[in-house]
Parts: sequence; structure tokens; C-alpha cells
Amino acid sequence: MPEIFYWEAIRDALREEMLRDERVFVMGEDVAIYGGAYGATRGLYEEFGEERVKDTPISEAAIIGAAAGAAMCGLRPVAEIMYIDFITLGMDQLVNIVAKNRYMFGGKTTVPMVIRTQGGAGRGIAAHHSQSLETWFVHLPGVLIATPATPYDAKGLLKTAIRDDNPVLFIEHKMLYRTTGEVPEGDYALPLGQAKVTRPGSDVTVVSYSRMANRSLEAAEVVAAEGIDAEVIDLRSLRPLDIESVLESVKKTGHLVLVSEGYKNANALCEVAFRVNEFGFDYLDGPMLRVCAADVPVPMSPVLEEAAVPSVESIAGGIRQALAD
Amino acid sequence: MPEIFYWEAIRDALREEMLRDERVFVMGEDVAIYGGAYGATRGLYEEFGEERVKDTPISEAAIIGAAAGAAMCGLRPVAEIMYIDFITLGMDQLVNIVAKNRYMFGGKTTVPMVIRTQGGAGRGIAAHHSQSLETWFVHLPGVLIATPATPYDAKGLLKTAIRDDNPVLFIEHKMLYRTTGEVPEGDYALPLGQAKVTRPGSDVTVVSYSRMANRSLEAAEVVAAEGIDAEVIDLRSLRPLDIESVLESVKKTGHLVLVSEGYKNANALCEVAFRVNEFGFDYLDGPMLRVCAADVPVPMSPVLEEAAVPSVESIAGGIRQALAD
Amino acid sequence: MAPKILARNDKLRLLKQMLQIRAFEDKVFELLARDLLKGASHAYVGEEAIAVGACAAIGLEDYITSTHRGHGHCLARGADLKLMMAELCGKATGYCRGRGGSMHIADVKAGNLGATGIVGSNIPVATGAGLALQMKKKKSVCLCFFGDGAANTGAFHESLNLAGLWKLPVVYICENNLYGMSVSVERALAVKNVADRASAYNMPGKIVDGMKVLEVYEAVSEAVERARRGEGPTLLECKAYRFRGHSRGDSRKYRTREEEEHWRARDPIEQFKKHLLEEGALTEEEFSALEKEVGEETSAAERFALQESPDPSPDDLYDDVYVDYEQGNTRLRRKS
Amino acid sequence: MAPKILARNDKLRLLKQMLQIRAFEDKVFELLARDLLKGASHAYVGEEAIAVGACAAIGLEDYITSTHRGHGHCLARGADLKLMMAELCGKATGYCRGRGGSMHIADVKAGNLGATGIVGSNIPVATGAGLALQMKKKKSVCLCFFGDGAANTGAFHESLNLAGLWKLPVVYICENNLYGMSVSVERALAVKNVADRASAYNMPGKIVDGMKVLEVYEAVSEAVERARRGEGPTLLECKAYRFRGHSRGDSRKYRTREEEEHWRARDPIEQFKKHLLEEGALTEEEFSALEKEVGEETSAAERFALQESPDPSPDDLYDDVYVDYEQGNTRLRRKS
Ligand SMILES: Cc1ncc(C[n+]2csc(CCOP(=O)(O)OP(=O)(O)O)c2C)c(N)n1
Ligand SMILES: Cc1ncc(C[n+]2csc(CCOP(=O)(O)OP(=O)(O)O)c2C)c(N)n1
Ligand SMILES: [Mg+2]
Ligand SMILES: [Mg+2]
Repeated sequence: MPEIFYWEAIRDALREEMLRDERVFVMGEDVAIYGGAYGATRGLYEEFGEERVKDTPISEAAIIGAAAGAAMCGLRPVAEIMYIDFITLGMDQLVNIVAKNRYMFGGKTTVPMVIRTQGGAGRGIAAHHSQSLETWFVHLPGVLIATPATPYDAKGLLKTAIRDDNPVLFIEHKMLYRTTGEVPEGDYALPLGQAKVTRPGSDVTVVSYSRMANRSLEAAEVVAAEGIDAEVIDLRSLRPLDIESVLESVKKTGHLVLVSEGYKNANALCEVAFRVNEFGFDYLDGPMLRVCAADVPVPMSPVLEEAAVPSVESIAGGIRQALAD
Repeated sequence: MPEIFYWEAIRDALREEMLRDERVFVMGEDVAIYGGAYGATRGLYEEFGEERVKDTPISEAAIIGAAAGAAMCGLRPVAEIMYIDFITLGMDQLVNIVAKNRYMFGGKTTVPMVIRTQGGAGRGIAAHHSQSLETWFVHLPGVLIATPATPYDAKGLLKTAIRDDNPVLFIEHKMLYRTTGEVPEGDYALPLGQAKVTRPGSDVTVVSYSRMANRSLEAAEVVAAEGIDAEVIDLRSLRPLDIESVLESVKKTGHLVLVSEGYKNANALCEVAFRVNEFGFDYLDGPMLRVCAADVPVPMSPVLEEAAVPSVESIAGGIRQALAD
Repeated sequence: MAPKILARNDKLRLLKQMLQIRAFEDKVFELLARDLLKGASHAYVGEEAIAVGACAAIGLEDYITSTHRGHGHCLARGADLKLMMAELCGKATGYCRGRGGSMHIADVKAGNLGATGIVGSNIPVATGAGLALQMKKKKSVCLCFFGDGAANTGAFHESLNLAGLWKLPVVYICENNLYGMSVSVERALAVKNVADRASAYNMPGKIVDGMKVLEVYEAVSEAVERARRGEGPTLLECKAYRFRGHSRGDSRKYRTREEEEHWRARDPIEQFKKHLLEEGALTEEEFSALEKEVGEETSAAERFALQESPDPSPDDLYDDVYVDYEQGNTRLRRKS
Repeated sequence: MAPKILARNDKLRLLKQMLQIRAFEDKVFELLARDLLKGASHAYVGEEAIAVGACAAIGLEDYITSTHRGHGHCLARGADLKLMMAELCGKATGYCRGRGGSMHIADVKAGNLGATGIVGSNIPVATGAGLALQMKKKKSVCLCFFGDGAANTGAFHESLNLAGLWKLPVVYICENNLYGMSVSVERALAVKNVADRASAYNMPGKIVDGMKVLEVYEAVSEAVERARRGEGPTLLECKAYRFRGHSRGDSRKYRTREEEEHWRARDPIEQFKKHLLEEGALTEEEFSALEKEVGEETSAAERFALQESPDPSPDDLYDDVYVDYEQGNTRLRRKS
């Protein structure tokens, strides 16, 4: 299988879906001529023209709201919000229109749209460009949420997101665009809500998503050298949430470590913890443990930034502690 | 002690703080002539004039952002966002400016402001006027969060919020404005971060806040008749969070029920659950249980609305189940 | 291109719609007072000419977006009084199966993209509808209703800029009823007229007498034709007045009784009736008959809503949050 | 009231500031290329006349708000090059103790309310600063810098409406450098000029040659005087050009090399230098000496940042999220 970049996987998914379905189009800031801040729409403008690849003004609320209106009128917009930090500017449209219109209107309309955005730290670009805000949307009925960690997942999940009749928040990670992975040529779609066991293990379950799923895997290798056999699960989507896979694993291991780049306090993975408490109380041999971003605005200084989000070492530390508790 | 309405308690706190400190002022939609959508600023305009009680255009982002600017320049604004559902429109200002400026600027500035808003269901006014969105802000470092359930707490906590040098999100509940309670005359302030045991008990701990704290108390009386002795804790503020009081109680009871009017999925009280798991794992005699709002946009129909948020009966059911598990 | 001259029948239809809106809302407020209807209802009474005149200018393939004060838009767009009343009463038979209530009525298939409880929040949606119509190369348009208060929201600005830039087929119709809740336009809008803002978005702006249904009809028709020709959006400001308070329980202390009287004397229904009488298109008897007919329809709607319609079942609470997925207790699953 | 005529010394100070900005940023890009500096840096090169001309028009009691392209504002407001460079390098000695970096420099006590990474997001903050000044009955003002792209954000609209309505002492200074990242003004703004929007907020609007520092100084001085007199805000649009790409890694394929050449020929420093030479306020020797001085200051700043400044300690990570509270492992507590 050919190895391609994460950004290419996204670009390919967009391109193939635009070829497949003429209702699909792309809009957002700098998505056309520039090809997207992280290059994920490169070449689309040249191929499809400004009819279907639309640069917009800096107007996040209008981008999300107009995508919603267009979706209700039969198109399938893929709107890009350049950084998830900016989604705050279109929050009302996302929360009160996109997520609610179908239900609020009695199930008689659909809002089939994708919001592509990206989050995460790692570039030293500080508090307004480094957040991981997915938790808010896990706490919001009405949108599905994909968080791919690999090129393979990115392509397959984005195709599903575009084809799904529900609004989907598709959250990429800025530090993954230039990572590579094997991706089969041609069409495939991956279901939302199916976690992937990326490393089978028997001592402790590590649950994560997005970039931290990869770091968790690295951490598992670190502790493997110490004789700890960790099972690593990449959730891949936060709604639907594949809690069964987690429960099955915890049943086997008795220990759970949750890893997220979101702020620690009230992190979305607390939901995973709560359900494990609910449905797997007796599986647990000790407290569940979490390794999350510090509850501080992400600082610019590389030293502080590194300390603010989970590292391979802090995840490994979490795994050790979970077994020590 | 005189009994006054919740709205009066808020009005009195505002009035007394405005008399005490001339830097304090009120701004928001319909806060002046109208006296606030729920009447909590009634009389202030007449007493203090439009200099210090300012009706604004319908511009939530500007309200929050201007309050932040004014706060950084030495005033102490109390900005009202009429419904927490509308805070989505000022989300960027709240999240990226209000909550972050101090830290991001190296601790060299303060943003001493209060955002008063209200949430909750109960009036049949549907999905855009009935949400309980506090969870998002629990998952946001930089703001303190008060959620008073009684007139006494409302007055005492609002005074503290206004005097605090941090930004405080002060979340009232629309169904509480016309409830009454004893409030001492004159000045008093209550610390943020101190939960209140509103009913001591020995069988199970019920943790809640805002209107649901009152409902939890009612539910405790219901199950008391069946011989279940529930301890009820009103958190009163969600940041700081008084986890010690919860732990102390669970140590005694061995069972925990969490009650929130926010959406169930990834509800802020999962944070309480997580910490109990972390620091009180051995206290628990069974799974923690939660009674939250359904994961649906709040429907208008009274029948559905009632089904969508915790009721005395569903809380009582939760308490019973926690002991049965 | 001049707007189509309305035939007598058309005019009588407009009159009837205005009467329907008023009768419907009088009934709504009666039911609110009797506690048979819950929630908040924002009355359109006094502003009937705007929705009715505007919707007369569009066809079945066109869209509208509405507001929190949406009964008029709905009815003028051809909604069924029964389904509307049922919706306001939160019944399973209502437009939104009782989930939306007054502030969230929609009928997307019939071209009504819905009301909203968030002031200004449908302006981006209407803009997106315009985008869809443009991309599909339809000659259709979207009418976007909003209030004077909404003209100060960020959503207004971002949307009108986008529409002006992309020449989208949207007609932005500001219903300036002089107040946003209690705050008068002078205390909220930095300029005198909302229409003065059109030039900031490279679109024509026009002030219209919102108490005159034919003036509204003509202005909207012209803007619609412009949009259909691909020349882009228009901002129309219809000056009007809401006769009732903002919502129930509003003591209206922000405005004088004199001001109210002044505007009541310009009642859009009375004016239109007089006009029709004068041009011989209507007799007093016909008017009474129309009133009676509308009254009966309203009563039938009330009956339908309160006596013939079931409440939604709590068992259906979780239905339709998502398409093709079902929410179980522990997990949201794709239906197979 | 005409703006104060600048003395020779003042003019040389302006020239020096412009040179400082340029040298500072050249150094920043050098350090970025050598990987000694992390993060994103948006260069102000080409636009120096705006910040320098504008900040010359205000005093110590006044405020500014800045943007993501903020080095110029900072330096013109009197920032210390060393502390700035340290901040960009994420050092403990920087303005924000290394937490802010390029996009978040602030010095509130010295009247700089800060930069921001969110386009448009300081426009409400500046408006609130104006409100505070008005309420405190100060004669001070706030200068609010933002880009052409920011003029299409909701925050712009809501803020300018509020300022126009309340006559706040704010001067809104749009730095129109023809692009918002890759999107040209023609492809983003529905009207020709941002200043055309002033009338929508009941304030004067004026287009200024942003490549001429004295023109900027005069226009801002006039607007400042107006604000100090209590007559309210002004919207100034300074037309300029950023000589570099939007940020590092921008291949600038959205604009032509000819266009770049055209603007480079209008270099604000060259123009001002020429002007001063012509009026005899400056000699070539003095200019060289100035350049040398600035070069040395820049090197000193580099040295300070890279050699004399420690990184922040990870132990301080949790400091100062809140005033008077400390974050422990399990609980945020009020310090006693
Ligand atoms: C974003 C938002 N802010 C505030 C409100 C509360 N509110 C409901 S209607 C209204 C006034 C709206 O004024 P306008 O746009 O002129 O419409 P009108 O009610 O006069 O028809 C307000 C402030 C709201 N629903 N949404
Ligand atoms: C709200 C928001 N949207 C998008 C971005 C990404 N971005 C950073 S700078 C920029 C262009 C800003 O244009 P303009 O306001 O003209 O300022 P300039 O960079 O030209 O100085 C964009 C789109 C952002 N930082 N914030
Ligand atoms: Mg109005
Ligand atoms: Mg620009």
C-alpha cells in the first residue's frame, strides 16, 4: 500500500467525494488559492474551480451558518474552520442551528454538512492556536465527531462524514498533517463509532484519540520494556463512542488510563470513565487514571508547551501509576 | 430573617456593590429600563442612572468583549447575557480573551468582571432558551463559576464574584427567580468553592447544584419515606470545586448520585465522579450514578420538556438504583 | 421589471392572510392567558403587512427564514393554521411534532427554513440558502426576515458582506418595529435607519412603509426580480410597529401610550381594508364574511390543537436527534 | 484643532522606530530560519508607518490594542526590544514571561492592552477600554489596530456600532494591506474601502496613505482630538502593504511579483528618509548612524533573549491562571 501524508489523505477524500457527488463543495478561509493553512485542500481549486472551492472572508459565523443553510437546501458543504480555537466565533451557529435544527423541527429536515477543523499543540503558537476543544461538542447532542489519528483513518472517516446525513465535526490535528501512513488506493469508507485496538495487551487499557492515540502507542512501547503489556485503543470518533470496545478491554486488564490533549478538568474522556464505572465497575482493579492537558491556556514557550500537554513520558508515567495504585 | 425572592437577592447584591464601589457597573440587553428579562436589575437604572446601568444593543460578543476591555482598564463590569444559550455568540471573547488574557500576558493583568446569565428548562421555551451549558466552562481554565440555588447563596456569592479579581461566570436559573428564601439584611459574602450539605444522611450521597440541588433535596425526602437516608450536597460553585466535601460524604455513604440539568454526555459532574474514582476509589460500594438532562435539544412540549430534565421522581429513582446496584 | 399587478383575488388573499395572522395571535394570547398554551409567544400583530406583502412576491421554489416573531411569516408562507396551533400547544400533530413551539416552526419542504430563538441567527442560514440556489443555478430566492435589533448582531454583518460579495439571491427584510425588546432603535442603532447600512455591503437599501401591504409587496417584488436576474441581494427596511408588548408580561414602560395610539391609527389591516373599499374591490359585507371565515378557521385550529391532538409521547424523546442513528442507553448506534 | 507640528527630534524618533521595527523583524526571521525561535511570526515590514505614525499621536494615559501582526504596534508604543525579543523566544524575561510569544505581547500598565491571535477579537476590547475611559471621565483614548480582513468579522460590526452609539473615545485604525492571509480585499470585502463602512456606524471614515508616516500621524491626531473632545470614534483606513508573506512558508502565489515591486518602491522608511533629507532634518551620515544604533540594539536584544534569559520553569506552569487562587493537584484553592 502506498504511504501518503495525512494532509494528502484528507485532500484525496475531499477530491474523490467531490468527483462522486456534485453537491459536495468546500468553503472556508484560504482554502482555494492558498490550499488551506495546513495544505489539506491543495489542488482542489485548480481542479474544481471557485464554483466548488470557495475562499471566504474572515467570518466564522457566516461560514458555519451559510453551510447549514446550504445543507438544508440540498447541498453537502464541507466548511473549514482554520483552527478549532476559532470555532468559538461560529459557536452559536454550530450549537443552536447546525446541531439542533433537525430535532427542533420535528425530524423533518437534515443538515448534512461537515466542519473540518484542527486542534492541538506543538507548534509554539500559543493559547489561541493550540487548543483541543472537542469536549464541548461531546457535550452537545446533534453533531457527530471524528478525530482521526492516521492518514488511513482520516481518509476513510472523512468520506463517511461527507456521506452521512448528520452534521459531522471533523477534527484533525496540526501535528499530524505531515505524518505518513499506508492508505489503500481508491474508495473506502470507515464507520464512525468503531474504535481500533492499535496494540493488544493484557495489563492495562489505554484509551485515547487523535495525536495522543499515537503518543499512547509510543508510551506503551516504553512501558513494554519494563514488562507492562498495555492495550491501546484509539477511539477514532467521540460520537458515536465505542464504549463496548473499551469495556471489553478493561474487563480483561482491570486498569484504565485515559489520554487526551484537551484540558483535564471535565475532559470528554471522563465520559468514558463514567461509563466504565457504570457498566464495568467490577472490572476495575484500581482507580482509573487520566493524562490530559494542564488546565492552563497553552503557553507559547516550548518548555512550557511541552509541559502543558501529555508527552510520551507523562503517558508512560500514567500507565505505571495506574498499575501501582 | 426576612424572606426575599432570588431575583431580589441578586438585585440587592448588585445595588449594594454599586454603592460600595463606584467602579462596579451593569451592562446588557434590557437591563436598564426593562429591569432585566427576569427582573433581576429592577430599580437599578432608576437609582444609578444610565451612566452605570447600560442597555446595550443585541451584541453579545461586544458586551462580553467590552466588559473585558473595561475590566482591564480598571472598572468592574457586571455584564448580563440574557440566556446562557446566547453566550455562544460571545464565546470567543469569553474563551479567548476573558479567560486567557491574564495567564497569556504573564500574570500582569487582571480581568475582574462578572458575566451574569441564567439557564435551565421549565418554561416551555424550547431549545434556544432552556439549555444548561455550564459544563463547557468547567472545561475552560481561567473563569470561576458560581451556580447558586437559593436567594441566600445568590446574594452572598454574587458579592464575592464582584469583589473577586478573576472573571466569574455567574449562572442563575430561570425557574428560581420567583422562589424565596431567608436572607440576612446587610452585607455578607460567601466564598466560592464551599459546598453546602443541605441534608445530612448516611446511606447515599447526592451531589448537585443550581435548581437541581433543590430538586435533589425533594427527592431525598421522597426516598426518606422509604427508609433511605440520603446526604445532599449543593456544590454552589463549579470552579473552585469543593471535592473534599464530596469525598468526605462518600467515605461515609459509599454511594454517589450526581444530578445535573446539563446534557448527560460528558456532563461536568463526570469530573466529580472522576475525582471520587481517583481519591475515593475504595470508598465506593457500587457504581456512581448520574441523573442528567437527556442528550436532546430541550423540546418545547411540556410533556417532553419534563421528560428531558431530571425530575424529583427520576432523581429519587436514581438514588434507589444507586443503592440497588 | 415592474412587479406583477395583483388581481382582485390576490388582494383579497392578502387581506385574508393578514386577518388570519391577527386572529391566530389573538387566539394565542387568549390561550396563554387561560394557561392552555405554555411558553413564550411573540406577537406579530401590527406587522402583518410585512410578511404578507413579502411572501406574496415569491413562489413555491423560493425560501424564507423567520425569526422569534414568526407566526406571520409562517402563515403568509402558506402554513396550515391547525398544524401551527398544534405546534404552539406542543402537540404531536404540530409542524415540529411539538418540539419547537412558537419560536421554532419550520416547514422546510414548503420553503420555510424555520424560525429561531436566537436573534439574528437565521441571517447566515438565509445566506447559505441563497448560496445553494446560486450554486444550483436556480432562479429562486430566499427572503430573510429579521428585526431592527438583529441588525446590530455580528451575524448580520458577516452575512450581508458575504451576500454582497458573492451576489447571492437573498432579500434581507428588516422589520423595524422601533424596539428590540425594550430598547428603542435610537438607543441601539448608531445610525438612523437600518437601510443606511446597505451601502456597507454593496447592495441597494430601501426604506418601505411596513404598514402598507402593497408597498411591501412592490418593494420585495422588485428586489426579488433583481435577485432572480443574478444581480444580488437587497436590504429592505420595513418600518412598522408591534401593537402588543414584546412578549406576555411586558408592561411596555419603555414607550408611551401616545406613541402606541399613533401607530394603531395606522393599522395595516384597516389601511388595506380602506384601500380595497375605496377601489371597489371589497364591500363591508365581504369583509365581515372574511372575518367570520377566519374566525371559524381559528376556532377549528384551536379545536384541532387542544381537543383532537395528542401530546407527544415521552417515549419519542430521543427520536430524530440524528438521521439513521438511534440513541440507546449506553450508546448511539447506526441503525442497520 | 490641528495636530501638533512635530519637531525635528520627534521626526527622528519616528524614523528610528520604523527602523527598529524593520530590524527587529529581520532579526526575527533570521532566528526563525535558524530555528532559534519557534512559533508563528507575522511580519509588519512595509507597514511601519502606520503604527509609528499612530502611536506618535497619543500619550502615556492612552491605550492601544494590537493584532496578530503586532510587533510594530508594540515597538511604536514604546516597548523594550529586549523584553519583546525575549517574549518571542519564549523566555522567562519576556513581556509575558514567555507564555504569549509573538501573537500575545501585552504591556497593560504601559498602555498596550495586548495582541491577539484571533482576528478581530481585540476590537470589542478596545471598545471596552474606550467605555472605561469615558466612564472615568478621562480625556484619554484608545487606538484600535486591526486588518482589512478583520473588517468582515462580527466583532467589528458590533463594536463599531456600540462605539458610534455611545460616542466612545476610540480610534479604529484599519491596516489595509490588501490581503487577509491569501484572500485579497476584492475577494473578501463587499465594498471598495473599509472606510466606506464608517457611515454605517455614524462616525467619520477616512482613507489614509499608510506608507506615509506623517499622513498617518496627522489623521490619527485629528481623530484623537475629536475623541478627546467627546465627539466619538473615527474609522481610519490606512492603505499599505506587507512586504513579506503572511507568515513563514507563505509562497505568496495569490499576488504578483509586479504588485510587490510596485509597493516596495513606496517603502515607508525610504519615503520618510527622503522627506527628511529633503527638508534638511537628516543627513545620510545621521541616517547611517541611526541604522547602526538600531542594529546594535537589535543585536543586544537578540543576546538578551538567547544568551542572557532563562527559559520559564515548568514548575511555574500553573502560576497566574487565576488571581489569588492556586491550583493544586486536586483542587483550586484561594490563597490564604
Ligand atoms: C442573541 C439574542 N439576544 C437576545 C435575545 C433576547 N431577545 C429576544 S427578542 C429580542 C429583541 C429582538 O429585537 P428585534 O430584532 O428588533 O426583533 P423584534 O422582537 O422587535 O421583532 C431580544 C433582545 C435573543 N433571543 N437572542
Ligand atoms: C478569527 C480568525 N480567523 C482566521 C484566522 C487565521 N488568520 C490569521 S491572520 C489572518 C488574516 C488576517 O487578515 P487581516 O485582518 O487583513 O490582517 P493581516 O494579516 O493582513 O495584517 C487569518 C485569516 C485567525 N487568526 N482568526
Ligand atoms: Mg424590533
Ligand atoms: Mg490584511
